[in-house]
Formats: sequence, C-alpha cells, structure tokens
Amino acid sequence: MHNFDFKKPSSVTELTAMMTSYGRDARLLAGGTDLIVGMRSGNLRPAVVIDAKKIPTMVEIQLEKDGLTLGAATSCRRIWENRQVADIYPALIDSASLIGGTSIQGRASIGGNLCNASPSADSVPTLIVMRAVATIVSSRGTRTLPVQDFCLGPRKNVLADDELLLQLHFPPPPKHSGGAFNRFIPRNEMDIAVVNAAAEVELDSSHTRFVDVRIAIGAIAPTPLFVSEAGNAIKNKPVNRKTIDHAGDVAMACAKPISDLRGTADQRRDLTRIMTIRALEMAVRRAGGTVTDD
Amino acid sequence: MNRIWIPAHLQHFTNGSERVEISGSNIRQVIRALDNKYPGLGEQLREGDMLTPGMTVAINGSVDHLGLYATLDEDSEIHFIPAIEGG
Amino acid sequence: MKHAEGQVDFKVIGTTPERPDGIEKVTGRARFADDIHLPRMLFGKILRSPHAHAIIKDIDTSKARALPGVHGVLTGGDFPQLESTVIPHGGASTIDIRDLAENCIARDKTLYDGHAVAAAVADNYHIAEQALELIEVDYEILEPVLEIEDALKDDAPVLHETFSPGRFILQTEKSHSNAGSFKLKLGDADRAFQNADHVLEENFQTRCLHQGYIEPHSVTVEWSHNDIMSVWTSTQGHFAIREQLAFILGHPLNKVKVTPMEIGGGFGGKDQVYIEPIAAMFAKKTGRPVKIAMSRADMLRGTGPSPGANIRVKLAAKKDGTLLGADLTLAYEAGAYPGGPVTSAALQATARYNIPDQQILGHDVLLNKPKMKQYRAPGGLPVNFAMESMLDILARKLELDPLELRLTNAMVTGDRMITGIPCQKIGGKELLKAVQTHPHFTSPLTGRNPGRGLAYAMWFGAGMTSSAVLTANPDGSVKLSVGTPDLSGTRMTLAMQAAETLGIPVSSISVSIPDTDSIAFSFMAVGSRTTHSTGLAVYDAAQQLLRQMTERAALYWDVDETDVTFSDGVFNHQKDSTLTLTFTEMAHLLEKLGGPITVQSSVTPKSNGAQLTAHLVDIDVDTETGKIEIQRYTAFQDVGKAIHPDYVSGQMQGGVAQGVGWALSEAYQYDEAGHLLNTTLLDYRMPTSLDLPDIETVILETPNPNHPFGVRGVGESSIMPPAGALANALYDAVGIRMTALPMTPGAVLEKLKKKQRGS
Amino acid sequence: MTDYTTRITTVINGQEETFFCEPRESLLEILRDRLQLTGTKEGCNDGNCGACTVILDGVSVNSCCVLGVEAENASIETIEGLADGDSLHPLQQAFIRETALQCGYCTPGLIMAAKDLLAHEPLPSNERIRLWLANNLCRCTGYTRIIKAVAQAAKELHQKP
Repeated sequence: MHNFDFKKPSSVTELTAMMTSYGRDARLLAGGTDLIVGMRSGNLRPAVVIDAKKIPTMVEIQLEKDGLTLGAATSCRRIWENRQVADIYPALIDSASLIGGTSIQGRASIGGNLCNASPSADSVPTLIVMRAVATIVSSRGTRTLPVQDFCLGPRKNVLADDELLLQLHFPPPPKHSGGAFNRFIPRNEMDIAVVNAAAEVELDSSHTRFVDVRIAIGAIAPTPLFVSEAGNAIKNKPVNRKTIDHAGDVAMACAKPISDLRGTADQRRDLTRIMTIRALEMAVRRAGGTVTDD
Repeated sequence: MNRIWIPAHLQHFTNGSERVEISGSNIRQVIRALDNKYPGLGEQLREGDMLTPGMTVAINGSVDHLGLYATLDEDSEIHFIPAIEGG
Repeated sequence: MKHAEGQVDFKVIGTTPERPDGIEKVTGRARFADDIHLPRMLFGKILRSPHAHAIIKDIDTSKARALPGVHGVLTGGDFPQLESTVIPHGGASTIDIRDLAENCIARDKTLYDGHAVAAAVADNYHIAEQALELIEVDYEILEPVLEIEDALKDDAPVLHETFSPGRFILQTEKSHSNAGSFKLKLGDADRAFQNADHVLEENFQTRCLHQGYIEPHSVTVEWSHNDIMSVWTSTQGHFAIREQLAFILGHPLNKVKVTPMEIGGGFGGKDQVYIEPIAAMFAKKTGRPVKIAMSRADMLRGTGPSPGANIRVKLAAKKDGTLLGADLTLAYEAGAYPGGPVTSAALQATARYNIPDQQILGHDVLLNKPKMKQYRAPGGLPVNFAMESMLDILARKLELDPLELRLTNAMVTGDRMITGIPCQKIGGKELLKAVQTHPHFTSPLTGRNPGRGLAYAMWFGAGMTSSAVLTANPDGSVKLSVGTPDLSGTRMTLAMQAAETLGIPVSSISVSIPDTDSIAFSFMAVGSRTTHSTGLAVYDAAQQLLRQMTERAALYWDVDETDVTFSDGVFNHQKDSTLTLTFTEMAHLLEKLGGPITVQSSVTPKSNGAQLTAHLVDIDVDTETGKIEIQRYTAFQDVGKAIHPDYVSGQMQGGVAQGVGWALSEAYQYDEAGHLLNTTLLDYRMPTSLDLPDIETVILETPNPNHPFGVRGVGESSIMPPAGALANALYDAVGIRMTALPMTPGAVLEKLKKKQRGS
Repeated sequence: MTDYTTRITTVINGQEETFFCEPRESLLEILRDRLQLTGTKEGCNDGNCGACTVILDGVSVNSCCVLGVEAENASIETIEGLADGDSLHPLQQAFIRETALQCGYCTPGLIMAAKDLLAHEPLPSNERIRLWLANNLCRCTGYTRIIKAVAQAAKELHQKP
C-alpha cells in the first residue's frame, strides 16, 4: 500500500478545515471496510486519511420526537444493537445487519456505504424509502439533501471536494406504516446483492388499502433507483396479492440492469420483480396488514 | 504363470487373444518372453531401457511406476495401459 | 499381530482421543509458514502478467531497483535456463522441470492472467509492492485460448510449439497442437450399443475452480555461507518441494533442507513450488533470509486451480436397467502446462458399476489458464456428476428406483474395471443397502418445492513411499517421527496405530514431522494415503521395535528368544508364567540392556484400497429466484476401519462442503481476454456456515485386506457425489436437468423459465 | 523520503503495548509482524474470510480492515489472550473436544468471533451461531462440528457460576 498522512480531528470544525485544505487528496475513514481495501488494491491513493470516528457527532445515534439522527460514521453493529431503533425502523436494521458479516458490521457505517455510492449498496434503497435526509457540511456551511439525490453514478456522489457527509436524518415513520429491505445473493451471507429492494408502505387505518408506497431497488441501474412509478401504481389500491404483483411488474419495467460477473440483465429483471414483491410483503406485515389472495 | 492382458491395438500380435500366459519374475523378462512368442510385440512395449513412451503397466491391479523394472511374484496379473497414438 | 478380519477388541483404534496439535491451534501458538520471523528478514512480492497470452519483449527493472528499501529485483532470465527434462514427481506422475520453472516465473511468454513475470525484495511488503509498480514490461499480446472446444481446433493459437505430454498416473501422447490424449478400453463398446434396449447420450460441462485453502502460500528461505538452503514452507510434501527446488536451481539435493510448517489446508494444491525458487534466489543474492507470502488474489490467479471439463457420456442399458456399455469422452483443462488430472478421472469414471463393454477417450487440454492442480479426488467430481446424472436419467426413463438401479449395476469384488483390472475387495452393495435402510431414505420431504437426490462414488487413493521412525525411550515414552505432513489429524491416527501395536496408551507417544534432513524420504500427504500408507510404515516400525525389545527381554531373563512372545502390551515367557514385563517396564530396562532403541521403516504400498461413498440430499427450491436450499444431507462411506471415527466423519463432512461449493457456487469467471474476474473471496464463493446444513455421516467398515487394521483411504471420495446428488434432487424437485456446474441460482432460474416456456 | 512513523499506545490482552508504525500498516500487520502475536491469521486481507478476527473495544472486527494507527488507546483481544494460563477457555476446550478444527488455520478467528457472540448473546440458537459466524470461512470441516462446539461452550459458560 502507498503511504499517507493520518489525521484524527476531534471536532467538526477541525474536520471541515482539513477537508478545505486537502480537498480531493483526502479521504474520510469511517469503518474502513471499503477505503482500506481500496487502498490496498491500489484503486484509491489518498495522500491524507482522516479518521472521523473521534468526532462525537459523527458516531452518535439520537432518537428524538422528530426522528432518528445517525452520525455518518456510526457502525452498522451499533445501529442493529439499538433496540429502540430496531423497533421503530426495522428496514434500517434489515440493511445494517446484512452489509458484510458480523465482523464487517462492527466497523462499516451506513454513511460510508452511502458515500461509496455503489449501485448495489445494501443501505441505500432503505435510506431512500425511509426518506432519509443527508446533512452535508464544509467550512462553507451546511446543506441538506434527500438521500435519493445523493448518488450520481457508480462510485460518484454529490459531495464537493471540501464537503463531507455529517449525519443522516430519518423522519418518524407514519402511523400504520412498515418498512423492509431484502436482497438476493447467491450464497446466504457474504455476497454483493444481485438485486436488492426496500419498500416502505403506509396503510389506511383498517390496514387493507395502501395510502403511500415507496420502493427503491439496487443493482439495476448506475445508482440505487427510487422507483416512484411502482409505488404510485399501487397507491390507494387494496392490500392483496394482485396489487403487490402489479407493483413488482412496474418495478421490473423500470429496471435498466446490466450483465456482469454477479448476474445477467435478464436475471436482474426477474429478481427486481421478486425482490420488490417480497419487500412489500414484509413491509405490509410490519405495518400490521395481511396480503390476501384476492 | 503371469496373466498378461494385451491392449486392444496390439491384439493382432496375439492372434486376437486378449489374455496370454507368460512366465517371468519382472516386467523386462515378461516382455522378452512375449517377444519370443509373438515376434514384434516386445518392440511395441519397450523402448531401450524403459517402457514405450505412453505406456503404463499395472500389476495385480495397481499401476507400478518402476515400469520395466517392476518385479512379479510369478502369478501376477499384468495390464499394459496405453495412451492413444499421436496425431 | 492383529488383523482386522474378525478383530473386535482394539484398545486404541476406534476411540477418539484429543489431537496433539489441538491446544497449539486453539491458542494461536501453532506455527504456520507465515509465522516465521528471522532476524534481518526481507520481504518479496511477485509481479504478475495482466495478459492471458503474451510475449515478453522487454522488462525494465532499473526504476524498481533504484527505489530506497529495495534489495533486489528478479526476472525469469535470472534463473538457470533449463532443458526440457521429464522427472518423476514422487512416483505417481512426472513433470517437465522446465514447465515447472517457467510456471514459477515466465521467461519469454506469459501463458495466463497472473503468470509471474518479475519479483522484488525489500525491507517490507509495502516497499516491495511499490517496486513492482515501477517495473516496466513490454508485452506483445497474443490471442488467448480459453475454452476446451477452441483449444482442440486445428487453427487454435498454440501455447507451446513442443511440450512433454503429461503423466498423472497414466501417460498421455500428444494428439492436438494443444492437447495430449489417451484411451482406455474394455471389451467392445460398439457391440453393447448394438445390443442395447436403451441408449442414452448427454453432454456435461464443469468450470475451473480453486482448492480454496484458507492459508495463503508463504515461504521463508535462508541461504547459508556453505550453500545450505533452508526452507520453511506450507506444503503437503516437503520432499517434493526439496526435489523441485534442487532441480530448478541446479542445487544438490543434500543441500536443500525443507521444514514443513503446520499447513492451513492443501487439498491437492500445495505440493508444487511457486514462490519457493524466487525466495531462494533472493536469499542467495542478498545473503539475508527472505519471506514471500501470496495475497489471496495471487493465489486465485497464480496457484491451483482444478480443471473444468467437457464430458460426453453415452450409456447402453437393457430394459431392466442392467448396464451393457459405456462410451465417454473426457476433455479436461490442463491449463498452461500439460499433466492435469484427466487420467485419474478416467480411471475412476465408471468404476463402482459393472459395465462389461466400455471405452473412454481422454484429452489433457492446454489453454491460457493457470497450470491445473489436483483437488481432492483429482478430476473425480466432474465425471461423477456426469455419470450419476446419467444413472438418474436412466432410472427415470425406465421408471426404476434410482437406488435399485445402482444396486443392480453395483460393482462387486472381482468385477473388471475399464483397465481390465479386477476390483479389489469392496462392499458396494452393502453401502447402498445401508442408504436404503437409513431413516433419511424414507423420511417425508417438506418444503415448497422439495426434492431428494442420490449419488454414488468410488475412488482409489495413492500408495507410494512413506517413512516412520520410532524410538523407545528408557522412561517408557515413545517418539514417533513421520515424513508426511499432517493435514487433518494424521499425527493422532498414526500414533494410535503405533499405540495399538505396542500395547501402550496413545498418550505415551509423541509425534513430529521432521524436516527433509531428519527423516527418510516420504511421498506427499496426498491421495488419502497418510493414515493408510504411513500407517503401514508405522506398523512395520512398531513390529521391528517389538522384535528388538523381545530380544532384550530374552537377554534380561536369560532365556531363548523364541520362547518370548508379545501380546496385549506385555512380553511373556511362553513356559514360565512368572516372567512378564509390560512394554513400559521393558522400556525402563533398556538403559541396562544397551540403551534406547530406534527403528526406521520405509514402505511402498501400491494402493490404499477403494473408498466407496454414497450421498443422500434433500433440497427445497425457490422457483422464483432459482436458489437451492439444502435441507438435509447424509454421507455414507465405507472406510475399511475408522482409526479415529471423529476425524473420519470430519473428513466426510469437509468433502461434502467442498463438493457442495463446486456444485452450487464456485467457479472461475473470465472475461473474453482471459482476465480472471473473481479474484476475491467475496466473488469466489465458497460455502459459508449459512450455506450448509448439519452434515450427518454414516461410517461403514469393510476391512481392507492389505492393511493390518483394515484401513482404507478416507479423505478424497466425499467430494465427488454432492454435484450429482444435488442435480438429481433438483430434477426430483422441479423437473429440470442441469448438465453444467455450478448450478447457480441464475442458471437454475434460466432453465426453469425455459421449461415453463416449453410447456 | 517523508517519515510517516507514528507511536501508538494500546492495550492488548490486558497489557499495555507501545509500538511504532506507518499509517499504511494494518492492525493485522502490527499484531503479526511488529508484536509477534502470530495467532491472528491472514486469509484474504480484504475482510472476506474472518481468519484475522480480533475483538476491538468489545466488537469483533477483521483486523486486516483496521489501520494500526486507529488502535491508539484501544483495547484489543486476540487469541493469545483467551486462555487463563494453562486453563483453556471453554470455547477452546470445545473446539478440541468436538474436533471442530482440522488444519486449524481459521480456528483463532472463529473462536474470537464466537467469543464476541457469547459475550452478547449467552445462549444463541444454532441458526444464530451460523449467521454470526458466516463471516468466518472454514474449508476443512463443513462447519457442523464448529456450530456444535460453540453451542456446547455457550452452555458450559452459562452454567458456570
């Protein structure tokens, strides 16, 4: 591996100042599970590596009335170990407990997963359907952005050279709602998703009709895709097999997958439908609904 | 007596016989005796101080890598296992 | 002397003592190859070709040499230019020493993606890696050959203008510009096909894959002033490494000392040099110890793998299912150099069934992939998958129970195999009946799309030379040294055989595996041979030890030697019952009677007896994704005699796990230019703990008449049946017949969709 | 050339350790090459095999994916610190007793991962053990005996006063 300077700022101000002075020569270290591997393979060669984990804001989990705020460097494991978060945001736990295996989750962060901007990132579809908002800071100031607009392409995100992702904020889930994430991998663990899907549903008070549906799919486009068409297509429709299948069909029609070593475009199209349906089924169950056959 | 299995492509030397009986206490002796009985066969099985390239010998069911120098207990079953002709 | 036939009262054999290496391994103290740290040690790294087939026009290493911290750079030209010379490789096979040397570091041409072209040695690995980035190689890229069918074409690009055809057990002859071939024949296959009620024919395909040991290759070499080369490495055969190093570097055998470290898995992949000659050359040139360790990508690109194969099977059968004839063509990848395991595949392809008329044509096919290596039952799985699928196809066509069909055709002792050689003593029908009467066989299937599959396999492991040294110490302890590295617990299984013979507890024996200077020549730990063949050497040494101790007892008692006998651990006088000495008591007297006794034995058995295995698997299929979920798995194996039943069962479970990986998820993926795409354990998918169920094992014991305790080889055969069993279960579940491996979810889904469209 | 060397103080298996390293050196390299704690193994160097698993501040991690410089003031547990003198940890005993190892190369990583599991979930189901250990590849055993060993050690630890 090439050599580099290692910095450990203890405040956001110190961190943003470093980002301003080093810009694209610097890389932020959160869990390191992508960065260190990338540097070792020679794909990433930052002159400066900045460890963000000593800054309290970067690793805090704050659950308040207005929702959940996660420091961008918070490890997946700290998220899934948090019972309160698990109760309120089960889809987030689905993602946090599926990225890599246990010893990856001890380090890997949701923020890092998002910044890495991989089309198959296991947290991003979940963040999108949960309406997560990214807080982006630099010494120039702070801005916020819905996560669905964060990724621009494979390994490309909206951050300017002096900017960094500070926090992710999740609004409280609406009543009668439920979220779920699932993925398809060839093995049962330790794989990159061939296709992954997250769904959040809001049902009416009788739990028999969809009020709002958000669906996002990974690994079928250059970025994790928010397929509003699929969600919109079943708004106000009854909660049954036919409706959910229809959402699956619409999602499949939106998929623009490629073939690579992890799967063919055809397989990904089929899986888009199946993973959408399965995410919706689980989300409905978590919202207190039942998928009836008629 | 040793029982020798003749490879299919060499059975014209033995008038079509798949098996012949020959005495000898090592493979070298067996090949010499075979050649006496079926002139020309020996040449197919050995080349100088080694088995013909491409030929393997099995004695009582096991391939023996001593080849020409493998010893026998006078009541052995011997198989010559050939590779195919080149080309 | 004890014989397995009728023997029931073993004292040590059949028990399950705790392994001698256990504490070292669970505390992290066990020394593996990479755990060596020598003073002033330097670290080497290898530059690998990014092209599958290219001429090396020029290499400029000047910038790399100039980097501070770099102590040397090597290219192929720095090694002795060798003539093509075929040398015996342990005895079971031969190897062209020039091929072997050029596989370690290319001279004029790179033959696969990952072929070593240069190396750098530096103060640490990071600097060595930076040096590699500064080496400039000018390549002329040639068209690669990546598929068997392309390599066999007349106009295919040629890898080698001339080559020494491979020999792995059987010899091949050059038949194509990129292949050597051989033919096996029993009776007249044409006759069988003419007389048959049913003729079936199908093609099968499997892909190249890696042995997947978790421990990377690592070697440390020190070169002394008097030209002694000391080598610490991870290997299945330190004598093989010694020979190969000596030949490649033109160094006398008695000046190469190889110490085998604890080995973190081998499975057939660790008996050949890769980085050893390079580390040795650096050690010689720098005068300092040099360590080279491979990265996982180095290993996937540059070591192993095991070949993919194209297989055609044609079977002739009677209405009642009796097999009359078989005609197989096996084309296996050899990779960049000849000598892949297609011959061992052919010898075992039809063995286990009695087929009077059969022929097999085999091709050892050169193409631009790494030199193929053995992998647990070398070549066995692909052809077993093909044959066991065919038996299932036949059973379904004739509406026969697949197990009954196998019973009808099962080979029994004395039936002739394809070589014409009669089968040694086996218990095949007994094994199949054990499957039939096991609760698993009749248990109800559960799940959405469940299915059950069966496959049956037979394998002959290797015999070859093994050596053992036994010392009886005056304190009653016994030292055992053997020349075969311990891959899985053989120190214990060998100590148990010594203890059984000597009538002492196994805890009295300590076992080590000395370096090549300190024990007589031993062939590698391969071919399921260690417990069997090294066991024979241990048994023979123990008998010698007892003879000498009997002499000493006679001396001590002042009686005639012929009156002293040894049984159940006690020396007795046949006529005077007051004269008895236990082994330990006798050992205590040794100092007075001439000192400790050391005996040595080297034996060379011809084979280690047939291993028979049958596997039964239940699956559930997710028809929406194509994913196969294994629900229950039972492995049955006839092991002759289980010395340590837990280790035997562990071997069976390990074989199943590897076979399942081969069947469902593991394969090298190449792009069109011949670049290996899956060079990490993320994308090279070996089974995780979530991909396998608890694997049940059933051990049967039909003693091997050629071993005093009845031992047969154990380790290899269990890798073979999983693919066939899973493919048959898949057909049972959803009615699709997979003829290619791996049966990934994508491939299964595609076939399911085809079936739906068809109906 | 720039000298990147940094001085790091950390606690390893209860003992304070100070070492010098470059930022590019992983915790795995530090343990093995600088501190000669070679019980922790390298299998893939990219977080996909688990052979290098150690417990960092109470959480099992792949030490190949941690920089040595990140270990400043951290508490690290490795396989070398598990036994209490000659008295093996119940997990170590169970791995030997149940033949949960063959070559033994993946064993230290598996045991450390399992220790982390049992510290947080004293009596996990077999399914839970399988999920937790899915990060740790073993090529020899087929896992059956490993799962059994961990389950048995859990029981034993749970029954201890």
